[in-house]
Amino acid sequence: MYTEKVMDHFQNPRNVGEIEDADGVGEVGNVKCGDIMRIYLKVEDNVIKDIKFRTFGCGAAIATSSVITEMAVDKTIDEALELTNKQVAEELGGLPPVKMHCSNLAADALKTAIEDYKKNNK
Amino acid sequence: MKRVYLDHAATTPLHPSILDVMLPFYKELFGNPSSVHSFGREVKKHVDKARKQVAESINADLDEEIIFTSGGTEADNLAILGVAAALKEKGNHIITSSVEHHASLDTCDALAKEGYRVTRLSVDEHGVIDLEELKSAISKDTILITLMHANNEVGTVQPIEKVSKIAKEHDIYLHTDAVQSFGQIPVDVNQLGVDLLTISGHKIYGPKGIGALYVRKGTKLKNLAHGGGQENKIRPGTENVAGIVGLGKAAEMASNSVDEMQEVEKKRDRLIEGLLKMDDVKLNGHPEKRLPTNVNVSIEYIEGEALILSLDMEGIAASSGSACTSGSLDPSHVLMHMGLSHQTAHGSLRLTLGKGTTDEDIDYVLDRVPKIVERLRNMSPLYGK
Amino acid sequence: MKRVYLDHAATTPLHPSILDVMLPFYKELFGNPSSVHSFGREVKKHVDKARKQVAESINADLDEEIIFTSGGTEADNLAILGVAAALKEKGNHIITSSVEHHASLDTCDALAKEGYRVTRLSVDEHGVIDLEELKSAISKDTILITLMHANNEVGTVQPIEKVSKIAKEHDIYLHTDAVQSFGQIPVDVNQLGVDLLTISGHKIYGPKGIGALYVRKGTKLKNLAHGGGQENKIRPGTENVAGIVGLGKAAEMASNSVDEMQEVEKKRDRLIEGLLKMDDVKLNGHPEKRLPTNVNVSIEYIEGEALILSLDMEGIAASSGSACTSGSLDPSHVLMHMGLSHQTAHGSLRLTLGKGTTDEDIDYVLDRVPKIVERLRNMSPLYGK
Ligand SMILES: Cc1ncc(COP(=O)(O)O)c(C=O)c1O
Ligand SMILES: Cc1ncc(COP(=O)(O)O)c(C=O)c1O
Ligand code: FES
Ligand code: FES
Repeated sequence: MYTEKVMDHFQNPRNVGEIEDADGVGEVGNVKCGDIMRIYLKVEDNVIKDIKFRTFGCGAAIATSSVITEMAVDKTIDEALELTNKQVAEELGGLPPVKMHCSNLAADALKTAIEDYKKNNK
Repeated sequence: MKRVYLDHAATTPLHPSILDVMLPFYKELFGNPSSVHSFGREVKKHVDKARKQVAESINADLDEEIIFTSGGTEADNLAILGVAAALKEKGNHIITSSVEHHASLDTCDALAKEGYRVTRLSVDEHGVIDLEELKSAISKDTILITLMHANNEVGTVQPIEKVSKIAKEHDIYLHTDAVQSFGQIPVDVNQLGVDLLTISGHKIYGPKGIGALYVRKGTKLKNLAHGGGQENKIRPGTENVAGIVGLGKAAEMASNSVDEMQEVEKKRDRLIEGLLKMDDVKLNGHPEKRLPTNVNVSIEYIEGEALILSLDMEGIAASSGSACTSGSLDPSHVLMHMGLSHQTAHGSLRLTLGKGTTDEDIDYVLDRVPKIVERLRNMSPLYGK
Repeated sequence: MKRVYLDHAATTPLHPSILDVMLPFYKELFGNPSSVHSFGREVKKHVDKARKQVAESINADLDEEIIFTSGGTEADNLAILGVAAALKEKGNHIITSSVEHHASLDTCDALAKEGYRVTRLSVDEHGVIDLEELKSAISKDTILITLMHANNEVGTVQPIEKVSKIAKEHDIYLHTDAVQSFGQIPVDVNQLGVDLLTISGHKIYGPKGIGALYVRKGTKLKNLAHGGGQENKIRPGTENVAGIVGLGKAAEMASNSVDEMQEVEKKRDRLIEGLLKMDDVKLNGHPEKRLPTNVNVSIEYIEGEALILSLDMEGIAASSGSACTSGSLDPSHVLMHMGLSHQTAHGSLRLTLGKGTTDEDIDYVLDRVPKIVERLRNMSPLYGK
């Protein structure tokens, strides 16, 4: 069902947790299956220095959350905004078709967090 | 790694003594039971014997009341579509419940699309239907009540005997899906008072791909498939002989295993007790009227599939009513109709015990589940706020 | 007593290496392929592999074009009823032949009762349809041509490729029942140009109770049964895993056995030659366009069931198109439609060879049949007049 990489990120998720004094926080809920993903950012000089997540969701939801934190860290805000759901799925070696909506969640959560950061720093 | 299989409601391991009775039919006894010659006639005898075994196991009056099918799903389809087609002159109303297995649920939906009127009885918080609601649903058009004996997700047992009394008063056929109950609690077609009853091989330590529909003599039922004269022309096709023989033996063993189930029930109770020690965990289904093998709990703040996968990595096979496990968008219709919130239904965990489940298995699960739950909760944005 | 099985068209013995691949699924690999945990996932892989084996064996483009069913009968029903239901807005005319297997014949009859128009093409004395008759039967309402690849009684092979060209010109779906041909002559869905094709496990040294329908991608087909999401929602129900795995292997072996069949054909020819040495015996079916395993002769002045029973007492398993063997009132519809008289059809004998048939078997049969025939003829009031 899931690739080895999905299972690895599911079992050993990277960057789980919260950042107390986060510069941006984004939460998205998947109305479809009721899952929730929250991402915390620490930004310095427009670069994502630290990123953490919490997710209520399936294996794919947790794995996509985990992998997007790896993909986003050390990227500039603009680079991070360019990350797509498709890239997230590809990074994991693919997701089962029925799970594609879970990967939507990860990129959306990151975007929401970045938008929150931008708003806070206007 | 230790492996603990606690998903017996999904399927059971084949009992070795059932495999033993099947093997000759994969070897020397390969004839087609419809053949006139001795290769066929020998095999026919064993098909007849299996029919008798199944009939006796559910206390049917006549062997010919047993129709072998390719499984529980086909038997449910045959019962519901077959009665609907046979009685379409009489009426077009069918009563079922909102917590049926998909084999019945979707079949009733298909009939609804064809213009039949389908009433789906609601259930209470424990998953039990309301007899008064049933009574008031009955109309002169009602031709069939189809109601599962025990639920596959939460193990809740429905009051079939009482439903039967009501059905008889109104001269309405009653079908029950006994796929989950058979072999766990008494299943006796006369005591239950049903006209049609479904069983499936692979839920009673028999083979997959074989099941049977009990059809009380005189019950009007139209065949769905056409072809040879097998199964009284109700269900044509060369018989799955090994499967049938396996089902015969499995049914015999199932009807003798109700005692054994008391032992399983003790382990189940210990498992439930242990799980309920965790915070924010509650039991789904009926506290007493439930199958002796069924544990179903909702664990707040976490999602079922993540839990199942984590358990799997510890060697524990379990199941969940989470939408994510099924690939559908909504969590279990059973849990939702019992009034659980979307989120609580998402966090459901079903552990179903079997005859081979040991006390060590229970200990192992009770050791691992809390650790996994803690890990997942720590990852959850819903927890600890 | 020597036992000679010459009824391979009724069913074949399971090949031991097929049983070997099935056994693990009756033992440790017992999981439900729909389960998320590893017990289920492991098994799922093998179901997928079997699907690939079947797809490759008939040269299907995609694995997902294979739908597993409970046998050839169900696959025929699914093809015919499924297309009829899916295309009922488009038209209500179906073309078939008068010599189909009951699985197709009776299914078309059922549709005729429901108001579909069914054309049953006649056949010539050898059992072959007439392409001109086919062409003129086609109308703008025609939605399906269903025509068996090779006949189960007389082994006659139909010109499916030519039928396909005609079907394509008119944009009509073509289904063929390849239950008998598969494993004996090349069966390639692309070469044959069919949209749907039926196979059955137990005719190709695989298990009983499993079959498959090939459904070309894009073909509109309605499911007949309702329930879980198995087999792409076209055929729900927990998979008969051992059967599926066995069918996968059997299909693989079948597609590789066309060479082996040349050896069988030689034995068949010797058997035919020997039988025709008797007086008043004639070959039924086509002299060349016939399956390499099929012998079907009419033996005047005697009745088939008496012959079958007598052969059985000598250890020889055979079959007949006599009305008496089937318990119906008319002899084989196939033989009758080929123009045989009632009486000649009654005296038909079908001997179908298999991979295991030896030259000694043929010698034995050629020694016994004439003696039995003589004995029965001496009893017959029709003989010697
Ligand atoms: C209550 C119930 N009915 C029907 C079925 C379907 O039976 P089968 O898997 O044999 O098709 C199942 C199991 O899947 C079940 O639990
Ligand atoms: C031509 C043909 N079609 C269909 C079938 C039915 O297949 P099954 O016996 O698997 O139901 C048979 C054999 O009985 C057959 O010979
Ligand atoms: S979170 Fe529900 S399917 Fe992934
Ligand atoms: S002679 Fe007895 S059934 Fe035909």
